[in-house]
Amino acid sequence: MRAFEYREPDNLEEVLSLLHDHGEDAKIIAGGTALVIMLNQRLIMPSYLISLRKLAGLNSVDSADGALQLGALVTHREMETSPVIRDQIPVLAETFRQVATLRIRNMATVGGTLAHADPSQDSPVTLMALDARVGLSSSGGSREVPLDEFFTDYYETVLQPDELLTHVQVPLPKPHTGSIYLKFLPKTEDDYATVGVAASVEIEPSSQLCRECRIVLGGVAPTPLRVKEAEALLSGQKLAPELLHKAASVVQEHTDPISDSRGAADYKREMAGVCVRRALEQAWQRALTESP
Amino acid sequence: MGRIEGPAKVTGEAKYTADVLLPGMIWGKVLRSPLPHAKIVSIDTQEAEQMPGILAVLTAKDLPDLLTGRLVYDMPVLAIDRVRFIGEKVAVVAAEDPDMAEDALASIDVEYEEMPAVFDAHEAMKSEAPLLHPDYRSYAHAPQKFFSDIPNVHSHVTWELGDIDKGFALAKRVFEHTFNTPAVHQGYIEPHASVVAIDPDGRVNVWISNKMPVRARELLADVIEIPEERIVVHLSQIGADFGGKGSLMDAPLCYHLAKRTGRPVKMVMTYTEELMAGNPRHPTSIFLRTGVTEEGQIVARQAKVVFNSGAYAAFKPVPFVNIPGAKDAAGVYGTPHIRIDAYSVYANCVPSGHFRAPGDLQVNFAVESSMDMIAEDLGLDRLEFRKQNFLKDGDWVPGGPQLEEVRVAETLAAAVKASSWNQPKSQPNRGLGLAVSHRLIGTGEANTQLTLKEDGTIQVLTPVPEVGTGAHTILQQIVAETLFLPLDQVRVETASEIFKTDSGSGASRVTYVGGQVVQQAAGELMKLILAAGAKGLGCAENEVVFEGGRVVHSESEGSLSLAEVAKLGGDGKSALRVKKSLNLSEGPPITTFTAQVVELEVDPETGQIRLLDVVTAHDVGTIINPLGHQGQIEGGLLQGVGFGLIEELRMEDGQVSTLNLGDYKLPNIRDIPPLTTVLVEEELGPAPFHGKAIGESSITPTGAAIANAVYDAVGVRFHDLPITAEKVYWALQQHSGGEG
Amino acid sequence: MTHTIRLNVNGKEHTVEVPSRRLLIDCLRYDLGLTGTKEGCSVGVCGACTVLMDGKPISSCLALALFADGKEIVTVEGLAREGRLDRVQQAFIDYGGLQCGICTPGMVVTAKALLDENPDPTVDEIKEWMMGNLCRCTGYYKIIESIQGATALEPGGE
Amino acid sequence: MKFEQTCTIAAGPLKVWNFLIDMENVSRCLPGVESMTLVDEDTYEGIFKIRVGPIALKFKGTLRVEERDRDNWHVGMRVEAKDRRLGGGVRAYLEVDLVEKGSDETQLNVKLESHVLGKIGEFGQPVMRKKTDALLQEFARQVSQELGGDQG
Repeated sequence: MRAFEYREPDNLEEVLSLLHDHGEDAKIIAGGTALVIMLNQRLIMPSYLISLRKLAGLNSVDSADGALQLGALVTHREMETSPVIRDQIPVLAETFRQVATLRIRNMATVGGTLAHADPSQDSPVTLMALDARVGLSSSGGSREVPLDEFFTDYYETVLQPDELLTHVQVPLPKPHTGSIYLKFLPKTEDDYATVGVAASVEIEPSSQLCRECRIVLGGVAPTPLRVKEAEALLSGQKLAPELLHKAASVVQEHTDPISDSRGAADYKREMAGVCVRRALEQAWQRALTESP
Repeated sequence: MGRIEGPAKVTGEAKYTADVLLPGMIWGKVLRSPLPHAKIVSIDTQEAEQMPGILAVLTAKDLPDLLTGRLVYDMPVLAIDRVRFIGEKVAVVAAEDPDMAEDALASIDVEYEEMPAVFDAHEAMKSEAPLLHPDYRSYAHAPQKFFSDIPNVHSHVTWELGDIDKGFALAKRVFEHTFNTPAVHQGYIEPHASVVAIDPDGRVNVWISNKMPVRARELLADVIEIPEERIVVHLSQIGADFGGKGSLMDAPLCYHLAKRTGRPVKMVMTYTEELMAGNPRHPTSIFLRTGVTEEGQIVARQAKVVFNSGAYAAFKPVPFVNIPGAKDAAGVYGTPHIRIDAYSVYANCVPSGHFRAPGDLQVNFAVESSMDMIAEDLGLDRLEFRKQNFLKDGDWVPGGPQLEEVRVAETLAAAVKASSWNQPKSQPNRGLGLAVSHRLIGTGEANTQLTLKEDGTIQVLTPVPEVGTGAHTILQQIVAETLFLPLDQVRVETASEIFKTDSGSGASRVTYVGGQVVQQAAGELMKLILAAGAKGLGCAENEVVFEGGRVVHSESEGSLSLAEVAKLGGDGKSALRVKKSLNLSEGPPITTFTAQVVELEVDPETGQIRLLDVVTAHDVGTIINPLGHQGQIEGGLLQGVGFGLIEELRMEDGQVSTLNLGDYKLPNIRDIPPLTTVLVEEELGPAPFHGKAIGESSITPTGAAIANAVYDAVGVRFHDLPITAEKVYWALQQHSGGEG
Repeated sequence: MTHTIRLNVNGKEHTVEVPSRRLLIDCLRYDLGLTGTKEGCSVGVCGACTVLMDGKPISSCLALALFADGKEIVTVEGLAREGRLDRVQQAFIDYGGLQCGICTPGMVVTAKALLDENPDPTVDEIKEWMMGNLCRCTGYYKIIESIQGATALEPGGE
Repeated sequence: MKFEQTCTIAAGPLKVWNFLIDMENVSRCLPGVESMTLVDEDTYEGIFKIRVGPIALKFKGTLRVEERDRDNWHVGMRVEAKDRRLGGGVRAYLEVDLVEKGSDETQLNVKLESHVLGKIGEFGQPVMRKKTDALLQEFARQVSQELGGDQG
């Protein structure tokens, strides 16, 4: 890789002022699993690398007023194994457990995955389906952005060059809500998803009608893809095969996949439909069996 | 029983080529062509030469005007005037560390003039196709006997039995099928590495991930113009071969950089370089024409097998510079009239090389798929149709001997018995498929030197490096068994210097040829030991026996330990030593059969295939090392599964798009199918102690067995590998007229 | 642009001067001469470069050497103690869990971490934990047998 | 990689033609073009920037007009550019054809065959393909907008 200046501040202020001073010439590194590859392949050649590894305070999972607050430096493995998460938002632990391999999960961080914005990642899909918000800070101040407004294009987000993603807010699911992340792996178990679907369904227990739902897909568009049109179809409806088929075809219309080693665009589009059907069905079942 | 080098490998002490560290060692990195076919107009290295830590920058003009290759010399060390594939080496840099070398590469300026390129072998054979090697016939070692007038065909080999026209005349039905298989990488985890250090006296020391060090020395001598005696190839562990580690790769460049800089030079390919410019299995198309009688007897088989050689034939080791597996295009079926034509064709892609059972997999996929198709068409049971046509004792196989001890029926029966073949079909979208293959044991030359050491141990010197197959453990076992000694009294060590020529490891050769040579040498060494012992005990040779590791004089009960015998030495106190060479050009009349049954399930909504059960049955002789033997079966099988379902070196206009192991997927521990192995043992193998070969058996029929099982499950027939979920999905869409 | 880092490798303290761009794997192999750790794919997929950082398996090809500053690293060279093989190492030999051996350092290091955390793993637990370690020789069957076999052996080393 | 874009422009072919043979206009309509300077009658030198997330590509190279067939409303230009920092480049041939739909309506057909070389080609071909496609769409959109309003 190309030579660079390495900085390792132990406080947020310093990180932000470094970002402020160097902006485009600087890159943030946390777990490094994605960035080091790009550095090594010389696809990016920053003059400054700002490491968060000595930074305290961004690596805890806290439960407060109806939401989980995830520090940007919490690792995937911690997300997978955290008792709080397993207890309060199991689908989140399930999702992180499916990311890559143990070694990667030991290194990769929550903030890193979101900032990297690779559309075939798993966790951003589930986080978006859970209505997560991200906290961004710069020396100028802080702001919160809903995750479904965060991603803008392949590997691109609303993050400004001087901004740092500090934490993620995930509201606890409402009662009678079932959620699932379905990762379609037609080749090998350690592959990126050909299609990933996170579905979250809240039902009206007495009538068993869908009160509200979220449908988000990975790997089929430049960003994680939330399909509100399909969500709208389901609200107020009862689980039925025709309904799921309808939702699936609406989803397919919204996909815009690329052809790669994980499948040609047209195949991914087809699979998006199948996976959405399966995910919704399983989420719905979970909602029915889920005791508040 | 564990392998001898086990402890070194689990502790990290085992040294592979990339682990060689020498004082003052520097690093080489190459600049590769971004174009599939182009003239090199100019190369500007000035800026690179000025950069910090850069010690040398070389292009073709700095090197002797020579070509190299495993047999035919058709590949330049650095591109001369012209590049023929994306990834061809154009310039090389030596620097204090690899990062500095990389820094310099980007600032080398190469001006190219693009030329028309051809990527598909069949396109390359057309008259209008651009010629990659107009001077092919003038290349050193180009086999005249196999020249062809077809454009870009550098080798055309024909195998014939009987009279093909007569055969088709006898046929009631004639079937034609075409199949295709892609390029696949060997997938060894150790990328190619080379290190060269030149001694003050000019002796050239070479470390190289190459399974044929003696041959490597010979080839290197030619291309760097240094006599063989001045080159020492130091053997290191090899991080797996699977056929792909037989070339010089970057060793000549390391030499030239070492010569230029006066420093030891190391070059290690990145895995991206491996996938872009290694030597993958040949993309192959197989055309079969089969003549069958009314009774379902196969009387004629014509095959046209086209191998895409890529830009150079340099990675093919066999004399006809083609792919041996093509000769199995009649499969395991006694066919009186056969004509097989194999064409190896230049095209502007990564050069292809050998990969475990080269050609066998491709051809077996075609043959065994067609057997099912023909059986169905004739309304015959696919199992019975096979049985009816199986090879029998006394049958000839193309390019092979007249067979003895044919045990194909027993082998298939064993596989079927261990599977759920005869049970009623369990569920929809589930299916069973089977395939059968055979492999003749490889021939070649093997060498060894056995010495009785003063500590009473036997030193076995071999020029064959351990590529992971357990070869050294096998040699140790054979010598110990022959001399009635405990294993720990036999030490296997590697040395290439003392041997002039050797075929090294490959073609399932080691146990057969290598085993025989050490066994014979051990026998002769025993004679010397007894003679020396008798002399020491003051009696005649016929009065001594070898008992409990000692030379014993039967009458006087007087005896000598091996250590004592060693100290006495032979005539003139010379050490007791036997150096032996064995060169087998003719294979034995015994082949080895493999039969596999695959049960799988297809998800009709996604096309995804799940392997439910795999049975692999093997026709084996005496098994010398059960643990190693089973390891060969299991490893080969999973490679076969990869070939059938997953693996493909994807290329677009000659550009490989699967350029790291994140995109070129290898099966992992969660992808393995439930496996049952059946060994059909009989002590009649041609190798020492009636052993047979196993290394290239289990990989071969898997692809066909999977294809046949998919057909059985969902009624769609695949002519191309791999059978990915995507292909199955679309096939099902068409099949069911779209309502998925 | 060099930095001085202090790291503990296999129980031994090291102070190394490294350029900021040095990868941990290169630091271990070339600065410290610990070539037991292998480099395969260089993108964190194959697992040949696996080492333990503070007890957790990581890809040393994806970590800057600077990441190891103040950390405890265990490499394959650190598993055996006083010439006595760790049970995982012994089992890989006894059960044929290795052939060419290039993936073996990463395999045994990863398996060691598994048994440290879960002394009696099921086959599925073994598969999930070991998925990131590729082996092209064995087909993995004997690797699973080796790890199961290891659980029956005395915890070695310590 | 091959790409095709078609759009209809509310202007006669001659007007579109005159617009397109002026590279000033072409470079203005092509997003990412940083500079385009005339070297000789048919050759231009320019700098062209494109971003894929964190990866910024800066191509320096030439555009040569190789076909200018007024009778058949056909222009063909060859682009050769390098990114020396990353080590790689692009080679492309861009063909523009006009089809008269009416006195002031013209169909614009844009064909591109491009090869992404070296480092850049090794990384994410699929994403590059997508980006290039979007680029071409934008080009067609800009052209039709500048010439009498966007008609998609």
